[in-house]
Parts: sequence; structure tokens; C-alpha cells
Amino acid sequence: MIIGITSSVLLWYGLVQWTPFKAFNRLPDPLSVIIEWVSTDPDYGLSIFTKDYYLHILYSTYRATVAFFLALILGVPLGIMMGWRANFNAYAGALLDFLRPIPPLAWVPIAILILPGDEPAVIFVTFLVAFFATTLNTLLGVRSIDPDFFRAAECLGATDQDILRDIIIPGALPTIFTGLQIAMGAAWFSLVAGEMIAAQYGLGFMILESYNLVQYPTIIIMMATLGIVGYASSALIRVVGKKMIRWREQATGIGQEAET
Amino acid sequence: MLKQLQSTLNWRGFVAIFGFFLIWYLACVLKLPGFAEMANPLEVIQMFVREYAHDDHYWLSWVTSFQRVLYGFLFAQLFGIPLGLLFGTNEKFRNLFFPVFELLRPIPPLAWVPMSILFWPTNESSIIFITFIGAFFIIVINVFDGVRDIKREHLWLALSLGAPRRVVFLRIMLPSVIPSIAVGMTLGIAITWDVVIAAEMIASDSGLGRLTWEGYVSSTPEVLVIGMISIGLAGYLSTKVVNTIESKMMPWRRVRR
Amino acid sequence: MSQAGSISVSNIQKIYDPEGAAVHALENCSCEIPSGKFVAMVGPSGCGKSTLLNMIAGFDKPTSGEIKLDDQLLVSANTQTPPNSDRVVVFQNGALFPWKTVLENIAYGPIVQKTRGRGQAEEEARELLNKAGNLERIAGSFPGQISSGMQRRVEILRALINKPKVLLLDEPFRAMDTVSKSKMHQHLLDIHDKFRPSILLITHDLVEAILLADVVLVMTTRPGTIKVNINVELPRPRSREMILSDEFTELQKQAIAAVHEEARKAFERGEKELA
Amino acid sequence: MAEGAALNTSEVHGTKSENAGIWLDQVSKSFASPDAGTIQVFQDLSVHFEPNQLHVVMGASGCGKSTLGYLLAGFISPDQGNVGLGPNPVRNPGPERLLVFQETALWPWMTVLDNVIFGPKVRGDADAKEAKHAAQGLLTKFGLADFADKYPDQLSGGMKRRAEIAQALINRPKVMILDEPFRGLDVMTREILQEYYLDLFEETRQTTVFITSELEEALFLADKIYIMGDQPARILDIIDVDLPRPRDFEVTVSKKYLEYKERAIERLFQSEES
Repeated sequence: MIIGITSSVLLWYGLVQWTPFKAFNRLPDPLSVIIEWVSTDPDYGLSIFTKDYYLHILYSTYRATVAFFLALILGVPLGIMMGWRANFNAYAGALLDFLRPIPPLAWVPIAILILPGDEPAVIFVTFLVAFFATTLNTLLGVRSIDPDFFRAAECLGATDQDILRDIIIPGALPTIFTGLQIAMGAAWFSLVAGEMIAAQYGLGFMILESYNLVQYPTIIIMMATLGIVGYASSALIRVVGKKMIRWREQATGIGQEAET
Repeated sequence: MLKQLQSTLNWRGFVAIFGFFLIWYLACVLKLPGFAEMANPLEVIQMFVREYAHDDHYWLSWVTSFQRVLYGFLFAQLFGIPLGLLFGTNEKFRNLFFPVFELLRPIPPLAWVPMSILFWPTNESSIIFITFIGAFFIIVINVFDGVRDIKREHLWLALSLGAPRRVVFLRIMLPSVIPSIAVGMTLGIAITWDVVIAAEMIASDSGLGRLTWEGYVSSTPEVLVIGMISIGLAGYLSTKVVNTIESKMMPWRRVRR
Repeated sequence: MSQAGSISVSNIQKIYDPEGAAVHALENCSCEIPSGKFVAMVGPSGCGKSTLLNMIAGFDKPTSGEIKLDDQLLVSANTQTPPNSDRVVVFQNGALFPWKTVLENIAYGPIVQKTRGRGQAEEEARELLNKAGNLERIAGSFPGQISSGMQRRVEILRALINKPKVLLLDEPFRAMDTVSKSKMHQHLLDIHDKFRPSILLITHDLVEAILLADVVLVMTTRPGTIKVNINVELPRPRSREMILSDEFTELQKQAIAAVHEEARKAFERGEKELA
Repeated sequence: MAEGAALNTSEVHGTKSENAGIWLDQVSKSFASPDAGTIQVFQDLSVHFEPNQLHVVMGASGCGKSTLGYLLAGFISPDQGNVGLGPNPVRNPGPERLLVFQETALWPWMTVLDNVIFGPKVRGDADAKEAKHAAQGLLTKFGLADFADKYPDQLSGGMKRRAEIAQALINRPKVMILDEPFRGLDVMTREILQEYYLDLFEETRQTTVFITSELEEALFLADKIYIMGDQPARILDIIDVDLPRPRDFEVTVSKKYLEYKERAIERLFQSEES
């Protein structure tokens, strides 16, 4: 593994420094990127020792978080209703199917036009992708619940409210979390584009800005930072998911108990 | 297919979609906050019929975007499938390079825009590269998962019947992976459109994404909406085409009861 | 325990109509489950056994005919009494809620019916686990952690805590190995002796049916109707050694003759329909 | 069983003399397990399955029956000891010992016919026409003539199992190993397939190791039943089933059958308690 990574980095260095290909020569080499990244006095103003670096991270994280939670709050209930109530699904499902083929990023201009200011627009497109992923996976989760669970609960005298609390939510939870992970990944994807098009701060913005200002090592620093933050956020969801779905862990972790 | 048609054609679906357009129309006519400068659906249709339906420039945007999607998508298949197979079958190779792949994977495709522009000689090739990146990772992961999910019984059976390695690869492993390749294709085509549109807005002067963006910049919201609908339609059509190809790739799935 | 719980099924007809091809699942089907008796129903797959059970449970409606519980109309073409804890189903593939512990599963009925508080319901559940053979040690386990045989026992207890008039068992021992199955038979016989609910058991296994039931109903292939009604007059309490008795063998021969003819019909039709 | 097959079965399965016994000699096998270190599945296990008999290995789920099958088929190798066919040790899978898998292992992307002729075709020991002819003969015999060009997923569970048996038989294996082949089917279909298989065996007397967890199935089919216990897996008892052949379902209500059954159940219960 270490050999693989080291040799890839060396390859990158070699291609940039020693080959006669202009295409590679234009790229920043890994050494200068790392030097810039950990410099206390970075040439282009951004390193782990500068305040602005964290400001950009903070902006992006803030937007992604707001969008994610909006998607969670709206998407999960909507998905549950769609999965549970066929009539509701007939309305909402058709509308969703109708709007879904439009790639989320195509909403950027209209979002800027309709919403007051760029900030809500960026958050809106980020929200939109996360929302689709959350809703559809929640719907899938509810549909994947064994119908016998509903019947068993009915037999035992459960009301609709009981069924929602005791069957639908716990039954759909694993799929919901899968959906949330996908939603988080998709949110970062859109956020970067949104920030490039219409923002003044944030990692995505800075990537494009550094290009315009010919600060090439900073581009790579920002890309890597994005990768790290994105990875950390989905890891966080995975951990929370594992905690919340304890029964799954236990059911598969420990061996079968002996029978009497 | 028929089932899908039935479900979208039910009257409740019509009501919902009609309601959507009605609200949009009313919001524009009543000049609700945010909708003061927005065009209503009727204006959009008028604009389309009057100025765009016969406009070569508009149809050229379709062609341009489709070309980019097609190239990005095809290159992603061309490189992604073999790499996924290699990861799945060759343990040494996997141990060496999978970590590198995993390091690069969380970087959103659009973050590659500047690097791509720097590296590639033409604007067109850099957009295609970004599109490629969008689909590439998904395809590799899907193929890799597909290889890992091959049923060992399927391999054992072939081995015990005396099949040589080449035959096992061609007639057992490859077909096993086809469904995963298909999943990668479906996901890939959707993401490719997403990436192309954004890349066009950020770094291009042509294509449907650009058209939409120009609608905004030039304060002609009708154009903006025409762009969006065109993109939606284009994405929908490509997905349908990809689905058709997939079902051709898996004749045994088509007949499933 | 309620002493009532007799089910009477009269002239049930059920026609499914997917894509216009009317499938006659049940035709002119009548039978009785007397109060406190154990009735087993055998027949080839797809003969409508589960459909009938679903109607009694309140999940489905007949095209015509009616089903009564203690002379009260339960279902007919235009009435459907919703599922209720007086007729509890134990499902073919098991339907314990995997996200609740064994104790929570058993106590679930009384809690949602609000007949008892959580504390009291769990107390009762614990007692029931003990009565069923010192099962208290699994109270805190999740269903995924216990064997499939144990899961079935818990599921039956989850039904019993509601003191149902009728227990509806839909092939609950399918896919179990011989030993586990044999143990389950003994547990079920014990439960029937102790609690005396009326039981309707659907099964494919003739030996199981005869060993457990007072009456074995053999169904025909689709459209399902009752072909033979075999009274099993083996003494109770029963044990598995009884399968060696002449009486048992005689009953088994009767049942085999009736069932195998139908099974082959169903099998051959199944193959033809695919071609 | 379907009549009208132009094919003589001995043509397909070879003559009886080709059959051979299959054995394990002092075999040990352990697996790494994620939470329990290593699990010793077999320790010094020796079994000899004689030729031309139908041996049924029977035990509860998880006792190592499948592992036994995989060892015989050569999919896995023993840590210690030997597995052999006739006089020769075996280490690899090969067409002389074929295993029919639990559930199904037909390749879903090939038609039934392509599945069946796969073996002869890849080994090149029959030309395409010949192989096709033989396969069609077998399929006819198995009542699958109309399904040769269908994909496995278009078949019912019972048909899939028969197609798999055909897929193995066409290779004229010396030993057939069946790993719970009828598992997951409903009891009625299962019984019909058991009759099918029994007819086939009684015709060919091919050495067979049949693995199951169902006592009824074991008693109905077997010449010998090996009752297996677990941790580590061992043979607890061998029951010689002396029921008349050819058998049909009448046999299941005979006194002798019931006595065997009682004895086996006793033995199984004991094994659990110990």
C-alpha cells in the first residue's frame, strides 16, 4: 500500500519535473504542493498555518451541513409518506420523477434568480441533490420492509402511530443511512460546483480562484482538503449509523446461541 | 416500462404535475417574492416556439453537450472496466494501487476543473476529462464489487468441469460482472450529465449548460427555463438509451419472470 | 383464557384477477375449526391454503362466501374485520421485529393495545418465557442472535401473550432440520395442552400434521377446496414415539393417498404453465 | 420419469466398473474465523464411501457436511490427511467427481442447453454435435426437452435442480456428490424429485454421496446413512438401510422404515445433548 502511494507520488513528481511533455510541466509538482501546504509563510497565502485556510473549510462545511440537514428533515418524512401511503406516492412520486432528470446543477441559475442572494442559491443546489438521494433511499427503505412485519403488528393490535414508530422507522433506518451517505457525497459534489459558479468563499470557490490567480499549488491543496473533509463527513455518518442500528451489529456479530 | 408508464400516467400524477405548473404560473403572475423577474410557463413556450425551435445555435448546443457526455462516458467505460477487473482479480495490483484510487475518489469531479484546463491542450478535451472523472470512479467501484460478488460456486463448477483459465474468465467471470457494469452505466450516465452541465457553466462557451447560464446572465429567464428543460430531456433520453443497451447486454435478465 | 374461538368457513370462493386472467384460488371451500381444537391443513403449493389463512386473519377478502368466528361474521365479500389480537398469525418466514429484543417483541401486543403498562407487560413476557422452558436467558437477545427454532418459539409466545382465540400458523417449521423440527413439535404440543387456543396449522408435512392435529384437512390443487377430512383420534398428550403405532401408519397411508395425487397434479401443471 | 429418450443411460454414465469408491483418510481441516480464531472443522476424520452405493451424509446445519462435500470434490484441500478416489489421491476439482450445489449454481447467462454441454465442450472430449445430442437426450429424459433454450431463471426450482443433475451427469463422473440439492423446495416438489433421483440411481448404481439435513430424505434414498456430529465433525453412527429397491413412497409407512427413523432420531438427539 505504502509502495503504491509512494510510487504514484514519485511518478507524479517525475512526470512534472523531468519529462519533455508540456502538459505535465504545467502542473504543480507534489513537493512544492506539500511545502506550500505546511509553510508558515505560504507564497500564495493559504496553508495549514493561515486563518483563511480554515475560513474556507468552515464556509464549505457550513453550507454542506445546512444543506444536508435540510435534506434530512424534509427528505426522510417525505420518503416515509411515499413508501407508506400509495395515494400520496401517486402525487409526490410523479412530481419527483418529473423533476429528477434535470441534473441538480442545472438549477444553479434559476436558484440565483429566484432566491435572494448567492448564498441561499448555493445551499439550495447542494440541498437538492442530497434531498433526492435521501428521499429515494428512504422510500426504498420503507418498501424493503417485509410486509409480514406490518401484518404481524396489525395482528398484535398496533395503531398507525405504533406502526410508524416501531416498524417503519427502525425497519427503514439501515437504508436511510445508506441514503444519507450517498446524500453527503452528492452534496459535496454539488457544493463545489455551486461555489465555483456563485460564491465568494469556500473550497470550491478557492479552487477556481487560485486558477485565475495562477496559484497552482493552492489548487491541489484545496482539492486534497476537499477530499479529506468529504471523506470525514461520510465516515461520520457511517459511525452514527452503526450506533443507531445496534441490533444489526449484534445479530450478525455474535454467533448463534445454543438451543435447548 | 409499461408499469412505469402507468404509474406516471395515473390521474394523481397528472394533478401533481399540473399543480406544479399552476403554482409556478401564479407565482409569476402575482409577482411573489423572487418570481418578479421569472418567466411563466406560457412565456417560456411562446419563446421556444418563436425563437428556439428553428434556431441552429440552440440545436448545436444539444449536439455539443451530447458529444461531451458521450466521450466522457465512453472513456470512463474503456478505462474503468479493465481497471475494476484488475482490482478484482489481481491481489498484488490491488494492494498496490487501490489505496491511491481510494485517496483520489472522495475529490468531487468538478474540483478537477482547473487542473484539467491546465493539463489538456484544448478546452474541449478538458471538459471531456472532467466528465470522464465523474463516471470513472463509479464504474471502477461497481466492476470491482461485481468481481468480488462472483459466486464461488459458479467458478468451482467451471473448474471441476475442466474449464481452462481463459474460458473461466471469458465465460464465467465476465458475464458475472455484466450486471454490475450495467449498474455503473446507469449511475455513470446520470453523473456525466451533471458534470457536463456544471463544467459548461464554469468553463465553456457552448453547450446546454452554457445556454442556461446565458439565460441568467442576459436576464432572459425564458431561455434559462428552456435550457433546464432541454437538459432534463437530454438526460432522460440518454438514460433510456443506456437502459436499452443494458438489457441487450443481459438477455437472460430480460426474460426473468 | 377465552374458551370460545371456533371458526367456521362456508362456501368461500376467491378469484384473483391480475391482468384479466381470472385465477380461481379457492372454490366452494368449507370447513370448521372447533373451539380449542388443533386443525392442520395440507395440500400442494399454490392451492390457496395461505389465502384462506389470510382471510381469517383479516388481511384479505373472499369473492363470495363467509367466515365466522363464534357465530360473528368475520369476513365476506363486503365485510372485512381488521386484523386483531384475537386471531394472531405466526408467519412462514418469521416476523419477529429484528430491531426489538425478545422481551420487547413478546411484550409488544399488550403495550400497543394499552391493556397493560410496559412494566407489567414485560413482567408477563418474562413469566411466559419461563413457562415455555426456562427461556428467560434469551430475553435480552435480538432475534438475529438466536436460532431459527428459538425464533419460532418466541414468535408463538408473542402471539400467546394476547390470549388469542385462534392461533394461525403458516408453515412455521418449513426449512428446519429434522431434530429442530421434532423439538418444535413437542413445544407446540405442550403449548396447545397448556393454553388450549384453537389452532390452524398450514403445512406440507404429513407426519407433522398427523402427529399434532385433531383434524387433518387435505386440500385439492387449485382451485382449492377440501378434499378429505381425516379425524386423528390418537390420545393426548402426544409424543413422537406415536409415529410407530399402527394407528398412525394407517392414518398416514390415508393421507398419502389423498395428497400425492394432488401434489403430482400441481407439479405437472406447474411445469406445463412454464413451457 | 419421462419416457421416450432415445439415449441409453449406460451410454451416458459409463458402465458400472467405471465407478469407484471415494474416501477421506485422517483428514484435518480448520478455518480462520473473524471472531473465534481458528475453527477446527475436521480432526482425523476417516470415511470410506464404497462404490455403487448411495451414501447419505446427514447432520444438523453447520456441522461441516458441506465442507465434507467440498473436500471430496477437491474445491478445498485438507490441512492434513488425504482425500482419494479409488486408488488415487485427489487435490483438485475434476470432472470425475462432480458436486451438485445447494440452491443452484447454473450459470444464469447461459441457456439450459449451454449449461449442460459446457463440460464436454470446454474439455473438447466430444464434438459439438455429439455433445448437443447427448445433452438433448438427457434433457428429454429429465422432462426438460422444451426448456433447452430457456435461461435458468425461467425455470421452476424443481426444474433447475434437474437441469443441474443433467449438467453433471453428461460428464460421466465416477462419483456424484449432491450437497442438499433439494433444499429450499417445498416438500411436495421435493418428494417428487427424490423419486426422480432414486429412479436414476437404481438404473445406474452410480456411486453417490448425498448430503442432507432431512431425515426423511435420507431414509428414503440411502443404502447407508452417516450421521454426523459437529465440533469437530465426526461420524456418530452408520445406519445400513436395508429397505427394498426399487423404492417408492409406500416404503415410508413400512414398519422397518419407521424403526430406522426412530433409531436415527434417538441418535440425533443424543448427539445434541452430548
